[in-house]
Amino acid sequence: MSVVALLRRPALAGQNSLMIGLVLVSLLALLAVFGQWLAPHDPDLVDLGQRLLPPDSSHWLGTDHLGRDLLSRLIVGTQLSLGSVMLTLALVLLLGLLVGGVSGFLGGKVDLLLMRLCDMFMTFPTLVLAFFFVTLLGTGLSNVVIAIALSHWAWYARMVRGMVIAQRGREYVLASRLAGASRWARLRQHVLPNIAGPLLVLATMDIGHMMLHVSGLSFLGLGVTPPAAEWGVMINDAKEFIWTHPQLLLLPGLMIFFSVMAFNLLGDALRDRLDPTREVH
Amino acid sequence: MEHSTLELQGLRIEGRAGALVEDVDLQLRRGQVCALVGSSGSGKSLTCLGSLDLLPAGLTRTHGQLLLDGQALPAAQVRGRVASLVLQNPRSAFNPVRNMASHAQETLKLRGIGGTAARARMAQCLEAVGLVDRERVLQAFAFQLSGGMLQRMMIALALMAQTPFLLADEPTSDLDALSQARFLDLLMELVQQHGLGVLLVTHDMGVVARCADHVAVMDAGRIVERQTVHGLFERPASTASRTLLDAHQILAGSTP
Amino acid sequence: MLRYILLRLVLLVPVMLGVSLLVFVLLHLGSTDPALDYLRLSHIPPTDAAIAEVRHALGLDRPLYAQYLSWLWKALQLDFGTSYLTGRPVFDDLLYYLPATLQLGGLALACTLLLSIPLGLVAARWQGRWPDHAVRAVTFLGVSMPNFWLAFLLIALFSLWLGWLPPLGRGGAGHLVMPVLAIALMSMSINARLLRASLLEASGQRHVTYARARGLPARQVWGSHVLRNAWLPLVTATGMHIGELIGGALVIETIFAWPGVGRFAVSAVLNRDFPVMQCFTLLLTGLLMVCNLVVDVCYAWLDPRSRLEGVSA
Amino acid sequence: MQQPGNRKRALWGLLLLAASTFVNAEDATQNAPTLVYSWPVNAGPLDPRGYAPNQMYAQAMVYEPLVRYSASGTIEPWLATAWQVSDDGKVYTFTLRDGVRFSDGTAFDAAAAKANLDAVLANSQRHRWMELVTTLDHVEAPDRLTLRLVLKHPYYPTLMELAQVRPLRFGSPQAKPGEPAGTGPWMRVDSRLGEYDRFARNPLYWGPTPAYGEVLVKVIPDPNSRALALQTGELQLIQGAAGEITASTFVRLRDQGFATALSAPLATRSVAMNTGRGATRDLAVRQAINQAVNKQAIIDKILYGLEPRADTLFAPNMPYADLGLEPYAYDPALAARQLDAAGWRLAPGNTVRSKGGEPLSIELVFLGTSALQKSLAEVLQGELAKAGMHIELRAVEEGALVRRQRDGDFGMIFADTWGAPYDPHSFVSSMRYAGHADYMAQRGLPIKDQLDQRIGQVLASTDEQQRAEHYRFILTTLHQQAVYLPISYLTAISVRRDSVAHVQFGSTLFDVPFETMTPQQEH
Repeated sequence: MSVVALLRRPALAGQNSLMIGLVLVSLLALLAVFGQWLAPHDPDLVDLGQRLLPPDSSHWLGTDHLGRDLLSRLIVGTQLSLGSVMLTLALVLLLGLLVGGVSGFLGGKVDLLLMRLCDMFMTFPTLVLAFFFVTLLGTGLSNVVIAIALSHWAWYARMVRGMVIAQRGREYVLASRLAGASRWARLRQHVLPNIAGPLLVLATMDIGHMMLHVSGLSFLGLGVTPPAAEWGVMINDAKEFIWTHPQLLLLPGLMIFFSVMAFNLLGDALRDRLDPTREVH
Repeated sequence: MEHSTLELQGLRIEGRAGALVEDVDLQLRRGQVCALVGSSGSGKSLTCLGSLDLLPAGLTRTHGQLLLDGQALPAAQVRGRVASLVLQNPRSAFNPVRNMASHAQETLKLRGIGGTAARARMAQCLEAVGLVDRERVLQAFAFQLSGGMLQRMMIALALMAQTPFLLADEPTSDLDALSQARFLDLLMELVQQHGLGVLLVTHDMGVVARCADHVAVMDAGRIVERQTVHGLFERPASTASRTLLDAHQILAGSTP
Repeated sequence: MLRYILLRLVLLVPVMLGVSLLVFVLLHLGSTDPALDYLRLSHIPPTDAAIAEVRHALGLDRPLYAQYLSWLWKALQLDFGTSYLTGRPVFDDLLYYLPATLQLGGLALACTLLLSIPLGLVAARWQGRWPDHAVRAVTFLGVSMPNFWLAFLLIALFSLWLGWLPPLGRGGAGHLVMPVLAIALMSMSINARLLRASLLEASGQRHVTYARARGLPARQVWGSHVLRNAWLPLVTATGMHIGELIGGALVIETIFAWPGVGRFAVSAVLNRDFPVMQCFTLLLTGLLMVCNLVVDVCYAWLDPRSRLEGVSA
Repeated sequence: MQQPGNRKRALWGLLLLAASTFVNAEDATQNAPTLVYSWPVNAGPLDPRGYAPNQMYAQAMVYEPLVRYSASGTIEPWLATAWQVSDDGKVYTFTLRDGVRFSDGTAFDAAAAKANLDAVLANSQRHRWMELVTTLDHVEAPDRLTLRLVLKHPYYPTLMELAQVRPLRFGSPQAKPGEPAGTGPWMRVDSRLGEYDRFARNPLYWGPTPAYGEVLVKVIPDPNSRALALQTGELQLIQGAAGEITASTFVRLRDQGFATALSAPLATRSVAMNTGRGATRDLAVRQAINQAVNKQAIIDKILYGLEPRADTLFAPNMPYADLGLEPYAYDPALAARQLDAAGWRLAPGNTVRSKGGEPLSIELVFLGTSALQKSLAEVLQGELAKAGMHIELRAVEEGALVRRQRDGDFGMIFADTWGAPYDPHSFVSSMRYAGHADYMAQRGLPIKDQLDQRIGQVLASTDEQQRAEHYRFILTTLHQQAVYLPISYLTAISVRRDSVAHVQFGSTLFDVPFETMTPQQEH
């Protein structure tokens, strides 16, 4: 399939969703990297006099239950929230692809054992796993990342395995086997691009899912060590003010919403660019 | 031999980056093989699929008309009733989760044939294309049959549909030499005995030399030359045909 | 196929054994001592003497391997010991609480599928147009909204403001609506997106083009060719959602005062009730492995390749 | 058997049953109405001497003490109508109330009382945390209504410890297992694990008959849900000091017009500082901390003014605690001067003071699962940062908090006092033993041994005046050494619908006097 056809081929998700996705992701990346300097106030400055203020001239989004500027905490929070989720996603995708790929591709005994390993990890609810880690290593975001990753990678492994089996029947894989390509090369060249689609969707949707896990675990006090700002912890702290000051919970929730949207739009557009099965002979 | 000609007039296919195929006319006659040749990317496959309006999302057929003996027909009525299709890599053309029998029943049901008549028809068609081990093939799934057998299964489906015309999109490029030869013998036999009108899309001039009656050469979305097969091999007019023939001479050197 | 199922069921035992050992080690490696939690809940000051007495009463002063072996020996006879906190037999309490969670989890799974499949279909069918964007917005909202927030919104709307539904507790059908919705939203959103992606991928396959080439009507092409292939990733995803729904139940049961095993496990985790945690993770492992087996069997039944190619999943 | 006609109906019934499992019908046909209250967990087996999982509020409803601890802090007669203490303070003789019976009909007399106390002595390993159990030598029942307690040595808090919810209360010796019977106004009639406990009036109760026929205690773990349940009428009363609802929710309900009440101070919310480790070894640092924190801002903003500011370890209304100690006023400038004087200089350019290379950095340990402690910790960090002190926050869950309190693994740690009726005597007595935050916090004090000795003397002193003198020395020393940063005095909160009247607070943190409450029309 000539390169020309690849480029000219229509972006099924539409050109603009790729643009929006790219713009949002780069905005988030900007916030993550330059957060400290962009924040109008010191995110950790406690000032009980300024507690729970509605948005006004100096605090554009108002202040939280300890008088800290919400806008600054959201901006600085990007680094920890997105950073931890990206780390978790990377860990999860790596493990998932590795175990799922090998298990789906080799089949037989290896597949059986690896899948049982998956079952073991899938059964541990994130909460229980996180609690074990905390008692072993203490609190802090790194342990939460490990805990979430350990209980999520099994998802990806099973997904990848299912798709690898589905792809294995595809003719070009067999054709390349005839051509003597090593198994690993075959796995990398032919099978992986084709499972990019659903995997990208799962990964981008999981961004919101995992961030909320951080929030869920912070009610155990496991999240980031205070007073650092992180969206999940902010949501958990705002739990108490749901009725009186809903914006404390709404704003971090919106940030997660935009992150999921950004990466999902990007994921969709990438999938359509990458997806060879839609090529025209 | 009620229907004799299937014409395609003024086919034009546009993608987001402009026209990919422009005002292509083709004429198929029963009992004859018309070859459509060109380098890869010249739009020959697009023309084949576009004529039956089977383009993937994002590509649109802006112009183009199908005429059966001069009478205009919408593509939807041509598909499966007037013309059948044979695709390049047969394995991915069959639904991986349904066996051959279900594909056949589907096609026959469209023609209103069911029950024992359908089974008899299936047996007859599979015999015709040389798939002797009938029961095994019908129960088998795509990943359990070889490329050659699947290709012939496609022909069998075309026979079951009793379509007078057949569009073959590079049917032999993925087959080994032996199954390629056997496939072309079968094709020629159907053309001579059943008067099948075939459009054969290929870049292999050897296949053209062996089967085609007349040839249309495409380059960059346009038909640049129309000749009988002998005319083309002796006096190639356009540069595209000359390059195709030179490449062929080096490889095989066969002439019609 | 039967041989394969039996093999999987036999494999259940070593995995559960592995899990029980892993949990035991992780629990006892942990820095704090269940005796402390017992004393805390009993409002007794944790003096050395008091701790020693409680550790002896709970059998924690025996060497680790002895504790594990005695637990294992009794576990084989379905006697999972008594809870450190309540002194009640662990297995009976877990079985008492389990139906409430299974009811919640089961309905949440049904709700997830019932909502996500139509949404996924609509999004794929009118891809790029407004229904697709609407579904996409709903699913993004679903993924970025914490379940406890959704729970409180639902309570505020349906019981506080409208008064239609009871705010908490277990009872009639009215008690089920809000908790099930609160648990199912996250999984439903992910499932809808997954279905849309696999539908789009399936509809782009070459065999769909060939089916249309054979003149099959659009409804039949969509039904027997596109959908049949799109189900596969969904079946795998359902297996995953089961684990996730039970996780979601942990939080929702606390909010809706639902007497389920989730809440029981959370309090056990917080108060280091080792026997309950040990038995709960074992029970959960068994439950999820059986679910995964059912999912794999469905997968093999739906996809002949994994069945016939001798690929024992 | 089944007529064909209604087989379909039976099937339909089954379907409905399957869909809604079972409906726990609320049997409100009782003539006297039911009071609906809530508690995070079930009441437990209600063993008179049992600890976890027995819940104290339930034990206080069913079992009664010899003498009761009144709200004003005095001891009033209850199951014992009168008592005499021997001159040497070692023999307590009680005259028991006549005609009292357990709810299972057996009479309450000296023999039954002796059986209960002997059971406590028999299991003294578990009950020895209560000082009286280790000092009680034996119990005599000379006649039907006379009970004599003989101690090994004088122990002045004997009556207060007899008043506590457990273990020194009385259950029927003939009670069948699983059917607890006490002399109290209530008895438990029904319980569903994880859902509710139902208490009905004890028909044989010797005292005034409660106005309510039943008390239904629903199991509701989440504070937010509990508030919602009150708003929607699923509950009629929220009362207690165990964080039933958050301070902000209490204020919101009060503003919405619900009848609310705050109790007198019951315990002290405080932070213990480790005098044996890190920068808090230095008295100047501890005093500076007491002066650098704006407690009033915390009270007004975080605690919504529900808990009065605490300047001393025990609230003045606690026995022997009204000493007029001079509080550490909020004066950050003074704190800064004191730190400079003590050598904790703030080098130009950086924000944390240091002395001889050691930065003024203290680890504050708090309970991660408590939103209130998290807020308090973050405020303390902010306030002390202004005074040049770096506070490292460490969130832990409950088990780890207790372990760190035991091991002294903290710079500063949240450690509330135990509250009435344990304060001050049981709390002060526990300061002598390893295994408490207080022992660990005070360990670094040069006069710690002298303190422990004085605590021993105060418990053994029989003379009121001498006892007051010992307490004055102990509390004044702890105050001057600034071992604690007291923040506020814990109070119990009460929020009720209009359908409940005459709501009073219990005399301890743990009991709720349902028997004094009366139903009224909800207008």
